[in-house]
Parts: sequence; structure tokens; C-alpha cells
Amino acid sequence: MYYREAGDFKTSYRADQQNFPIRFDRIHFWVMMVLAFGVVPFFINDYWANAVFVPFLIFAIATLGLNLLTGYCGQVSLGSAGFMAVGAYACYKLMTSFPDLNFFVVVLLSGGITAMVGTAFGLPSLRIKGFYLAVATLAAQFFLVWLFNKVPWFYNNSASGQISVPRREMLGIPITGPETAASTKYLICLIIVFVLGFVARNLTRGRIGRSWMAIRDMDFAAEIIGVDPLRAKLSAFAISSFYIGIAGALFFSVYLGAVEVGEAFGINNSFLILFMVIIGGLGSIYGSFAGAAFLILMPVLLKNVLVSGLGWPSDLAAHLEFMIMGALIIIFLIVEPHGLARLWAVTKQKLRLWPFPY
Amino acid sequence: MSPDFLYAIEVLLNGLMAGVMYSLVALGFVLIFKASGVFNYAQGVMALFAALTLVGIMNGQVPFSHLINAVFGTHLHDFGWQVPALAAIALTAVVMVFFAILVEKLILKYLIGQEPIILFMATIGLAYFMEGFGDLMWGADIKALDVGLPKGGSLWIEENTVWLAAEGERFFGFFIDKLDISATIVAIILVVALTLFSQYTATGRALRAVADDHQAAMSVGISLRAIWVITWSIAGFVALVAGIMWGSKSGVQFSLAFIVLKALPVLMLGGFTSIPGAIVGGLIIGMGEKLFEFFIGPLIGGATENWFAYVLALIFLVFRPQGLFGERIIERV
Amino acid sequence: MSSYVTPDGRTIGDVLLEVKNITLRFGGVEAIKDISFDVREGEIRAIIGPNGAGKSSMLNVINGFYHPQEGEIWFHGKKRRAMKPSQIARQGIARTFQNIALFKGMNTLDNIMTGCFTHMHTSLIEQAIWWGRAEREEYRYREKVEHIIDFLEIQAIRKTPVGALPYGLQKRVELARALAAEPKLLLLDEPMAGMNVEEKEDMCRFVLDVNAEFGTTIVLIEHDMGVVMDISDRVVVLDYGRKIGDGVPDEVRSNQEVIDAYLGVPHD
Amino acid sequence: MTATSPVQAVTDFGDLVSLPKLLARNVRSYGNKIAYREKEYGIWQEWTWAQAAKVIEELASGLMALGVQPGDHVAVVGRNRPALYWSLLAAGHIGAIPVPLYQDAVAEEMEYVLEHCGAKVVIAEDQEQVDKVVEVSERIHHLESVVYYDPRGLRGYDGERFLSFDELRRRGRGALADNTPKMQTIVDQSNFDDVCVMLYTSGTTGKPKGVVLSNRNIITTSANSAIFDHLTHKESTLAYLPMAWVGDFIFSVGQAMWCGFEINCPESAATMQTDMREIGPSYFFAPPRFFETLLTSVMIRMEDAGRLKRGMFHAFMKHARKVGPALLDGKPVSGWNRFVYKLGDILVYGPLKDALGLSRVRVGYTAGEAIGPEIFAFYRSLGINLKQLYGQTEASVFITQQPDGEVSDETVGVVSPGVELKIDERGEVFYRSPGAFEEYYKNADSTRDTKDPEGWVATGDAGFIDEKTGHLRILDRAKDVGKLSNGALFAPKYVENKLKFYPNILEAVVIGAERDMCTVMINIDLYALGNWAERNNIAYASYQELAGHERVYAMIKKHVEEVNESLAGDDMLSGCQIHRFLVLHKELDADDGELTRTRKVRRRVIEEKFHDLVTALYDGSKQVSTETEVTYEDGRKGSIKATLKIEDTKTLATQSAGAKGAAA
Repeated sequence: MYYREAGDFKTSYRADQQNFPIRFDRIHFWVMMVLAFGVVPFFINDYWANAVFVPFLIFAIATLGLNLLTGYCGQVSLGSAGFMAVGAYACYKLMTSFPDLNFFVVVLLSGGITAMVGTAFGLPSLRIKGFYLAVATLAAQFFLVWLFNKVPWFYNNSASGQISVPRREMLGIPITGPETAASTKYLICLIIVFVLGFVARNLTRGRIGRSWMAIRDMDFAAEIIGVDPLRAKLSAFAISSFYIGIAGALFFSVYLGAVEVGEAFGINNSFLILFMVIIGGLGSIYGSFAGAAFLILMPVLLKNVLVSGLGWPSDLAAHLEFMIMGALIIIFLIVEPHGLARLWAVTKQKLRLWPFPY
Repeated sequence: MSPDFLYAIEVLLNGLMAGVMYSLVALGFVLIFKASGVFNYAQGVMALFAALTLVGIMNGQVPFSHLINAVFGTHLHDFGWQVPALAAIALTAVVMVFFAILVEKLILKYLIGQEPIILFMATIGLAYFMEGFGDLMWGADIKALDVGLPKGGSLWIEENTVWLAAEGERFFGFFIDKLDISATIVAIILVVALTLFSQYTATGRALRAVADDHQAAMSVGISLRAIWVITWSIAGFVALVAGIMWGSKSGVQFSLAFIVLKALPVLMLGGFTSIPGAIVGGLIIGMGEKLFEFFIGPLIGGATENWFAYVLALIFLVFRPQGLFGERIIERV
Repeated sequence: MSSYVTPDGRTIGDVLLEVKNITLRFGGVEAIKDISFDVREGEIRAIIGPNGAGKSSMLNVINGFYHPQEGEIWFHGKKRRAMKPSQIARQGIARTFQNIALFKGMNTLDNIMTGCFTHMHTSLIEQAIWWGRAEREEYRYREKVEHIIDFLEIQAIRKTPVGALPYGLQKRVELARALAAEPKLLLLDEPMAGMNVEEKEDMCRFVLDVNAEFGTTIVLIEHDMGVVMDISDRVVVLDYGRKIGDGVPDEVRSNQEVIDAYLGVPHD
Repeated sequence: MTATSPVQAVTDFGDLVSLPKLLARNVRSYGNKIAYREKEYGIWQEWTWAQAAKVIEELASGLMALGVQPGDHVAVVGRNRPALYWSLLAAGHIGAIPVPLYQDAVAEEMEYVLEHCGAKVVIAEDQEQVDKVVEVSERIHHLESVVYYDPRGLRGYDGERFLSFDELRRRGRGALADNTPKMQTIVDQSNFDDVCVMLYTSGTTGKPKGVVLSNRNIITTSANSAIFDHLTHKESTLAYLPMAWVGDFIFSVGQAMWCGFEINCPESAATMQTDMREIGPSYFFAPPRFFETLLTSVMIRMEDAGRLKRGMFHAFMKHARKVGPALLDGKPVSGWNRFVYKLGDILVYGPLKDALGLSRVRVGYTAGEAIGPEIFAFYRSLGINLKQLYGQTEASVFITQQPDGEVSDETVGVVSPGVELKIDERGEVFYRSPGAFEEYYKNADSTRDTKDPEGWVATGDAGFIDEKTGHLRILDRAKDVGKLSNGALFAPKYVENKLKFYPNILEAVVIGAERDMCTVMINIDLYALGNWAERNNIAYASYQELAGHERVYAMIKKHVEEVNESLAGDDMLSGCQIHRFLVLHKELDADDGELTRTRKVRRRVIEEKFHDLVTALYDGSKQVSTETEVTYEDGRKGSIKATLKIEDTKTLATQSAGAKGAAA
């Protein structure tokens, strides 16, 4: 009902194919960006940064990454947390080996290294399809976690087996390490999310994105229009791992600061990211953000209500959280298998057609 | 024979026993996948839930006591009675049937015709729910499960195998857990029973018909939904058996849910639709991972059991994408 | 033979595709037995035959889904080595499928845009930043695709998800996607199957127009003799994997073996 | 009786006395402003006035190269596309006369027109049109060239006679150096008296007539009507009505050139609604049927909406009907009502208008036939400034139009600027204006019959000036208007239309010519009443039974009396009040010859066929038995018997004593 589209016509393909072709959406988006960049940093505190914003942003990157692979290219992966671990350890090794390297370059390189590892693990996708592939990606999950646990080189032989992030500064402001301000953490993640979101959108609306979707929707038809399944799938694995690697690097260096691989990058996180993709919506950039936000916010909310509000023991709350999470996923899949993104799309369509039903 | 070789054989035998356990879980998977095309991630949690319920019933625990205590400030714990193992198993089986009905009524019914990945996700959701539900109902502490199965190494085997090694060698006979032996026996009985059921009962034939072709089965009047309840119930029994075995061995606890992760490579190896595949795959993986850990593990830091099965299955699949016994995938254009 | 001009003003050129002694077996079954024929540049060549005659298998051989055990394929005067379908697509062979094979998750426009895949070249990095070349390339091909949309008169469904389209339109979108590849050789697998009379007429017109306007060489499989005879220049007739006739429609129509095959095998 | 417009007509045209000169002015004043837009290849392609002028010059030069001389005719046929508008203008550029044709005309119709005007060149849109021309070209010897815009399927059409639009432009460009001076001379010499365009009337009676309109006709009319509605170069309009229709020529060529506003052409007929929404025109014309169909689709779609939404829609629409028109006309409305209307605007009216593409309409017109009051009120109440006008081809459209704030569904407004009006003693409307046509081409007799030496043109319509408002009211075709025996005006179609606006009434036949009072025979609408009967649990076995049902009679009686009431308030027409009525036992049917194939009532046939009923209506009987012959769908004939009730209705006394004399 808020949509007013009469007179919003397009005279060029650039205008027709822009990210938000409807004027109202465009305004809406930029208002959000102004809020995110210009307002939130001034009000954010440690609690909000650590409980909500930073994990949301980091998981949004990972979800974007997995969505590119699963939602756009149709290759299910259950090894996301393993790839996050690659990003985290690459970040750690780079930071400790090259202390003068710019942090953003480190993050980028971590993504690159993860992309290579991801591509290697993506190789079987050429032969294996569907569930077989999904299960096969678990090999990456278990093998990588085991590797980082067992090879001391990765954690620089530290006694605890943990890795902790060294302190780094940029323009005199601490950006990693315990002294980092909440707003700094938030802004680092926000900038990277913004850039990666933009890139994801660009990749999915162009030739490469279409080749992924073609493979996803009907692989033999994709082949006859010249899409090489090898290149399409491997590029999806590479890009997806790049995103997830960056998420892992940030998860370690900005969010947690110190990491023990089995805990931080266990299979539950793989599932969590997959849930974010599914609840957000397969094959949707917007959905990746919505899914991440939903699954980050929900436990925080539940904890606040049950533990702080009703005073229940936290283990009970955790069990209830499991139940609610599981139930929500099932309900979501029944009500809208295509996630929040579809829900939003339907709502938007309804508003555009308002007051008509169709 | 040299003791090293004998130790290897012992490892192999133990692997074989462990493989039987994997097979048990994989079996539940295959049953459901064949009948409803659902890749049931919750199979492991079903085993946990079954074991939790069994322990709870045997110990006369008050369901949801923690929750009730938290909400009403009471101090409930148990009813103060004990239920005999067999009766408790029967009761648990009833619970599992009830569970199967609920799954069909509340979930599957609404998801007919959805893509497989969606159904798969739903079972992950189900797994989360059941895990939380089971813990909430019975508490999350580690519980011992004793349904009267013999435990500990079998002395008889130990004593009767000492002679295999030459005099003076440091070999004390094969160490094989009695529990593993009973598990193997139970597994064999279960497989035979399932085979007989599917071959010689009307329900079993209907199950097979559905597995072959949903449409055709429906067109001859087989109720798909009834079939689903039955398969989920059977899968529930299988989960109960697996839960009893694993629970007796290492206690009933959260990690029981992760036996599903052991079953997955078994499935990859054996194929999602093959019962013999599940058994053979389980045995191969059980033996393989124990042998690998025995021979290669010490060289690379150990704890290879976490991933060996997957890597093995992965390598295997690259050469034979449909698994050991899976049907060849023919792509029609 | 050199090129000649048809009565309706189209130029038929030299041999574009030659299939020589192709035999294709599945296990012990011979789907295609020692078949040879050629396709000349600019013509509409039909392959007809009853069900199970090996027509679709023949197309699958030409575009590389199946690799025949015996025989050769010559394209543009060169013998073709064994290739993947995607490589063959790059050589300029496009096709449609009997059972529509559209990308259900995309709208009409994107489906057709995928057809331009082999012509688009910007790198991943350029696409990622969507600046300059990548953007220009996208819009250039969008314009080309829009001409095809105009040509096939599907403007009104440009942004409709293809899954929501009626059958006849889906077929048209699939044809559009094949055209977007600017193929030298277009393979159409029963383009009129399952259509009503009006849709069939439309499709015939589009096939003829594609041939006339773009000069695209077309190999077309059809079940229904009548349609084929009207629109094709030459016809190959298959029956049980053998070739039983080859020539202009009138020749084929009067071929006794063809008549027997059609009378003997009831077709719908 | 004459009347003048409240708006001062434009008198000073300066240099702007022909379309080529207007084009030059637009290039000077609005050179970089968008003049034409067409949705093609998925986006709106745009041309500025300067770009359009360049193409027009090339085309003109090309036509000249084809041998088109000043005074020759150039036919243009196809759907609304900028290229075809430019073709019209290009012809004018070299002094030739453009003749736009109806694109849906069949070959024979096209043959007649092409033959009649002697076109030398046809510019056709596509293969479909070219094929029609080819079909008849054997018999049209003066036709020299056929230009096609869309080359698709026309590869085989080679040879001297056929060339593509691009080829024409190319040739024109090549000859530009030679032709420019010649064209410049023609443009310089062009003036008000030159023929601007020739338009063929649709020809419902007899062969089409070519109406010759001069630059004076088109430009003064465009200028005057633009001033009337304050049209500026900022307007944007959708060109979708047939190019051969005078309205399209005035709106999309005359006014667009005069004001310099934008013309938008839709992509195809199938996408017209979407394209309209995208553009959101500010100036919009559509025939009543368009609005009617649109309203029906709105209602049908709303019926499928959820209860809550539907309820909200109806509630707010009810409020809108109450206060919407008043707000639009700037009449006082209470604050609360304003607030509710504002709320409705956010929830219903705004989105609704937007969805229909009407949210930016500043001036909207409908004309051609009577628009239902319900339909008219619906759009007005939404806040769309929809108005009526009265016009015809011979007048270059505008004779009368409704000023803002003085809108009514019954009148067609005040005279347009520069137009004089008179109504003769028979009630026929005459006008004289700068827009009045020059002549019918090659048809001096018809010209004489229609236009007298003083310049008064007969419209063929009967009407009168409403004394209270000074607005013209059209009753009927003049030949159908008669007198009652007491001398009062008898306008059956006017009354019938009023009756037919009730959904329950499908057809009505008013009788009364040369009789002492009016009566009516009514056909119920089975669809509407069937629905009603179902909702009210009224059982009926046949059409006849439903038609004769007491409650149906009661309803119809109420409708008739309402019509009487509205007629009584009308000095001229109070004599047409219905005194008695009956509901017919069968539906009037074209198969039985009672209607024409276009569903117009054949008055004479009906009065003859049902003479027993007519007699009964006038002899005071309460009921009448009759037997009627019918033709079944399979062609068999049969007869139905029925006894019909005849009801008297209340009539009101004439309010003004001088009414009877008014017509005299």
C-alpha cells in the first residue's frame, strides 16, 4: 500500500536492472545504510556489539557465502564451519607471520586461502550430487577441525592449543585485541559486509550467477547452452569459501579474540549457517541477512526472556532454545519453504498490488 | 603368529563390532529413505531420545521435573519406583510409535511433494527439537543404562585365544566386549526379522511397493501416510535398539545424537536405499577406521576416527557415485 | 553441390553438418544403426519417425550427450573429436528439449540471458565490481535478448517466473533461449509436441521466421508428419534406429517403406 | 440560440500556422525535452523534439525522393508508434496530406479508402498491414510505393515498390542536401489554409467520408482546448487509441505539437495496462467503455479479496462517493469528512489509482457516448478529474467540454473556446468554429448537406442547453427525437439510457412518439436479477416467471419512478416521464430481429411485433395476454404464451410552466 509506482518508468537497461528498481525500495535501502553507518556506531555498546551486531554481521557473511553455493548453485554443503576455521587459522598465521600486513589485506588473504581449500573440497561435486555431496562435505568439516587440532604449526605450538589474536592498530585506533572498542568492531564488520553484499549481488545478477542458477535448476540444459559444470561448480565453491573464510577470520580476530577450534568451529555452527540460509531463503541476498539476523536475535531474545526475565536456570533455557529453534525451522519449512525472503517478496508483492488481491 | 598381527586382528574384530553399531543406525536411515524419500537426520537423536526415555521410565523419573521445578519452585525428581527393563523397553517402543504418528501428522503431511533438501532440513529441525525436548523431559545429565546385557571383556574368548601367539610373546588373547557381541547378535536378529517382515507380511510388501514407486503404490490403494507411520515406527524401534546398545556401552548422553554422524559415511558407502549396503558399509567403515587408527593414527597425531570414515567414503564415491549397492543413476535427457 | 536459392528466396548453402555411419548402443540395444545424413547451411531439415525410432538419440549424439560407438560427425567440414556438450555449444549448436528444460528458478528474461553465456566474456573480478566492461556487456546482451523477445512476441511475460507460464509459452521461451546463443545449427526436439492447433501454427511460423530472418540452419524432430512436410526442405525418416528414407518431402511421402512404417506403427 | 465559451479563445498564432512551423518552434523551445517515448525492447526508448525533427526531415526528404508532391496523399497504417507519427508529420513537411488508416480495417475497407484518397505512398507498420495493401494493390494503380517499418517477414517483398522505413530514411538522408531548400520553401509557405490531415469517418452509415481538416482547424482547436485545461509542455499522455481517429490526431499530434508535451506509446496491446501504470499519464482520454471495463475488473478483483480488505474497500468507497466529487470540485467539506477521505486516500484511493496508472491524471476526458453515472462517479470520487466532452471528426473534436468544477454525468459541458453553438427548432445542435472542417473529400453534396454557407455545421444530434448551468445536453440522434402529441420533446434513447444504467435493466424500449404519454417495455437483466433472486431465496423456473415476479415488478417500478423524478427536474424532458410500463416475457434478441447485431434496439420492428402489448399500454388494461414467436438457437421456431401485467407509475408535475414552449 506504500508503493506508488505510476510514473516510475525506465529508459535504460541500467535503470531497469539496478538493485532496487522501485523508487520506494531505493529510498528505504539508503535510509537503512545511513542509519547503519551514521547512527548506530554512536550508540553501540559492548553488549549490543558482542551479543547482536558483530555476530550478526559475521554470520551474514558466512550465510551469504553458503547461499551462493547452496542457494544459487544448488550444491549443499555441511562443512561451513570447517571453512570458517580455515579462514580463522589463515588469519592467525598471517597476522603472526607478517605483523606489518594491513589487517584488511590479511582478512582478504584469509578468504583467498579458504577459497583454495574450498575449491579442493569442491572437486568431488563433479561426480557426487545431492545428499551424497552434502554428506561428503562433512569430510571437510571433520578433517579440517582435526587438522587444526592436531598440527601444532597451525597454533604456533601454543600450550593451550588455542589461538589468540594479536593486537593491531590502524590510524592509532586498536582494531583487534581486547582493547578494541565496540563501535570499531562493528564498523570493521559493517564495511566488509557492505562490500561483500554488493559483490554477491553483482555476481548473482550477471553471467556467472546465471550459470550457477542454470546448473542448480537443470544441469544438462545448462550444459547445452555452454556452461561447463566443472567451472561453474568450482567457481561457486571458491567464491562461497572466500566469503566463509572471511567470516571465519573476522569471527576469530574481531569477535572472539581467542579460539579453540573444536568449540568455535564445530559442526553445530555448520548447521547454524545452513539454517540461516534456509530460514532466510535459498537464492536470496536479502534472505541471507534476514536469516542471520533471525537466528542471532532469537536466542538473545529467548535468553533475555527466560533467564533474565523469568529467572530460569540457563541449561533449561538452552534446552528450550533447542526446541524452539527446531520447531521454528519445521514451521518455517511448512509455512514457507523458501524462507523469510519469499515471505518478504510476497508481502511486497501484496503491498504493490494493494488493494487488489492479485 | 606374531603378536602385532594378532593385535591387528583384534583391532579388526573390534572394528567389526563397532561397524555393527554403525550399521544399526544406518539401517534406520535406509528404511525411512526408501519408504518416504526423507533423509532423516534425526535418526541419531531418535536413538538418544529412545535411550533417554528408556532410562527415564526404568528409573521412574518424573517427566519435565526440571521445568516444573523451575516454574513452580517444587523439588520433584522421581516417583520412587523402578520399572523392569523389558516392560520399560515395551513402553518406550509405544512412545516411539506415538512419536512416529506425531511426525506424520505434524510434519510430513504438510511437506509432501517438497524438494528433498527441504525435507532434510525439516529433519534437522526435528533433531534439534527432539534433543531439546528429550533433555527438557529427562534432564541433560549423563545416565547409566543397564538393561541387563552382559558387560566387560569376554574372558572366555580371551582365554581361548591366548594359544594363537607363540609362547613367551606378550599376547593375552583377544579382548572383545560382551556388549559388542550381544549387539552383533541383536543386529543380526533385527536384520533377519526385518527381512522376514518385508518378505512375508502384507504390510512388508506394501512397504516395498512404496519404496519402488510412490505413484504406482498409491494407485493400487496403498495409503502412503499409513506406510510412513509404519516406517517411522520401525525406524523408531531400530533407534531404540541402537540407543540401548550405545547407551549401555557409553552411557546415555548428548553425544549419543552424534552417532548419526557415524552413520552418514556408512550410507554414502552403502547407498541410501540398500539394507545390505548399510550393513556391509557399516562393517567396512568400522574395520577401516580402527585399522587406520591402529596403523596410521600414531604417525599423524591420532583421533583419526573423527574423519577417516568420511574421507574414505568421499574417495570411494568419486569413483562410484552411487555407492556400493546403490542403483546406477541413469540420466535421461 | 554449391548453394542454391529456394523459391521463397532463402539461400541454401554447403553442407554444414554431416553424420557418417553413426551407431549408438545402450548395453546390448542398438538405438541407432549405421545412420548417415547431411544438413546443409540454411535449410530446415526434419527427422521424423515413430516413437522409439531413435530421433532423440540422434539429437543427443549431435549435441554431445551421447557418444556413439561407431561413426563420425563432421561439422563445418572438419571431423569432430569427442567433446562435452558445453564445448559443442561453443561451436554454435543450440537445442531445445522435448520435455521443456527451462530454469525454473529464473524469470523469462534471465532464462533467455543464459543463452548468451558463451558470448559473454568478462571476468569474475569485473563482474564482482560491476563496473565498466561487465556492466556494458550485460546491457549489450540484454538488448540482443530483447530483440529476440520482440521477435517471439513474449514481451508481456518478460519478468514472469517461467514456472508460472503456460506450456506453449514455455516452449517459446525455450526457443528464445536457444536463439540467444546465436547458433549456426539449431536442434529442435519436437517443438510442437503437446500443443493445440493454434499454438502449433504460431510455432511453425516462428520456426520459419527464425530460418528466414537469421539464416539459422534447423534440424527438427517431429512426430507429426503433416507439420514437417509443410515446413521442412528435406526429411530423414528413421524407424527402429534405421534410416528408411531421406529426401524432399514429396519423395519421402511417396516412399513405400515410409508409408509402411507409419501405417504399421500407430502414432498419435 | 447561441452560446459562447467562458474561456477566451486564442487569437494570436503569430508564426505558428502549420505543423512544420510548430515543429520548428518545438525544436527551438523544447529541443532537448522528451517528445516521444515508446516501450520497446523492455525499456522506454526516448526521442527529444530535436531528434524527432531530424528523423522527420529525413523521412520528408525520402518521401520527396519517392516522388511525393505537395497535395499528394500519404497513407499511414499501424498501431501507435512514434515512427508512424513522424510519418504523418513528414508528409505534412513536404506539403503532402497524411491519411491515417484504421489498422484493423479489412482489405476491402482499405481498398476503398486508398482508392478514394488516391494515396501515392503507404507507410505500413508491419507484414500484416503490408499484406493487406498487397492484396488490393492490383486494383489501385496510383499507389507507387509501400514503406514498411518492421521488416520482419518482408524479406521476400523486394522490388521497386517495397522499401523499409530505414531505407526511406537512408534515401532521405542521401537526398537531404538537394531537398532541404525545397522543403524549407514549402515549410515557409505553409499556412493556416493548407490541408493538415484527412481523416475518414468510421462510416457506420454508408461509405466512409474523408474529412479534410486544415492547419487552421487543427491548430486553433488544439490551442483553444489546451488553454481551456491549462495544458503545458509538462503533460504526459499515452497514445493507444486508433491513429485514424480524430481524437488521437488532436491529442497526440495537434495538442502535443502545440504544447510540446510527451507522447508515450505502449509496447503492445497485451502490455497496455502495465505500460500505462509505468508511465502514469497526466492527461488521459478514453471512451466510456474503457472506464467501464476497468471498473468491472476492479470490482471483480476486489470480490476475490479477503473479507477485511473487501469491507475496508467498500466502506471507504462509500465515503468517497459521498465526499470525493465535492472535494474535487472544491466545495466545502467538513473537517472530519476530509480526514476520513485522507485516510481512505492512504489505504484505498491512492494505491488503487496508482495500480490503475491513473494517479497522476490531472485532466481526463471521456466522450463518444453516454457514460453511466455510477461509473463516472466512481472515478470522480477517487479524485480523478474525469470530465466529458462532446465533439466529432468534423469539428476537429471539440464542440463542448466540461470546465473543472462544473462536471456532471448528464451534460457535456460548455462550448469550447472559439466555438459557437445554436440549436434549431427541431432541437438539432449546430456549431460554427475555427475547427469546423473544410470539406468532405470528393463529396461536395455531403459537404453542402452538413455545412451551410455561413459555416454552421449540423451535428445530427438533438440536444438543448440546460438553462440553470448553461451546459449542453445531448439527447439522441436528431432523427430519432420526436414529439409527443402535446408537442413536448420526445427523446426515447435518452430515457432508455437512464433506465439502462440500472444493472437490473438490460434493455428498455420507450414508446410515445405522437402519443399523449410515454410508456416503456423493459427487459430484465437475467444475470443481475438471477443473482439477486438467489441471494433472496426467490425460486423461479423460467425467465418468464422471474420477469413476471411481483418483487421484480416492484423493483423495476422503483427504478422507473426514480427516472421520472430526475426527468421531472428537467424542463425540456419532463414530458418524457413514463406513465406505464411492463416487463417483457422474453429477452430481445438479434436472432428474432429485435436488435441489430451490435445490440441496438430496432424500435419499429418491436413496435410492430408487440403491437398487442403497445395497445394494452395505452388502453388502460391491467394485464395482457400475448403469444410471441421465437427462434431457438438451433434455428427452429416456436412460440411462447404469456400474460403480462401492466403497471402505472407515479409521474411528477412539470416544475417550470414554460417548459412546453422551450423547444419551440
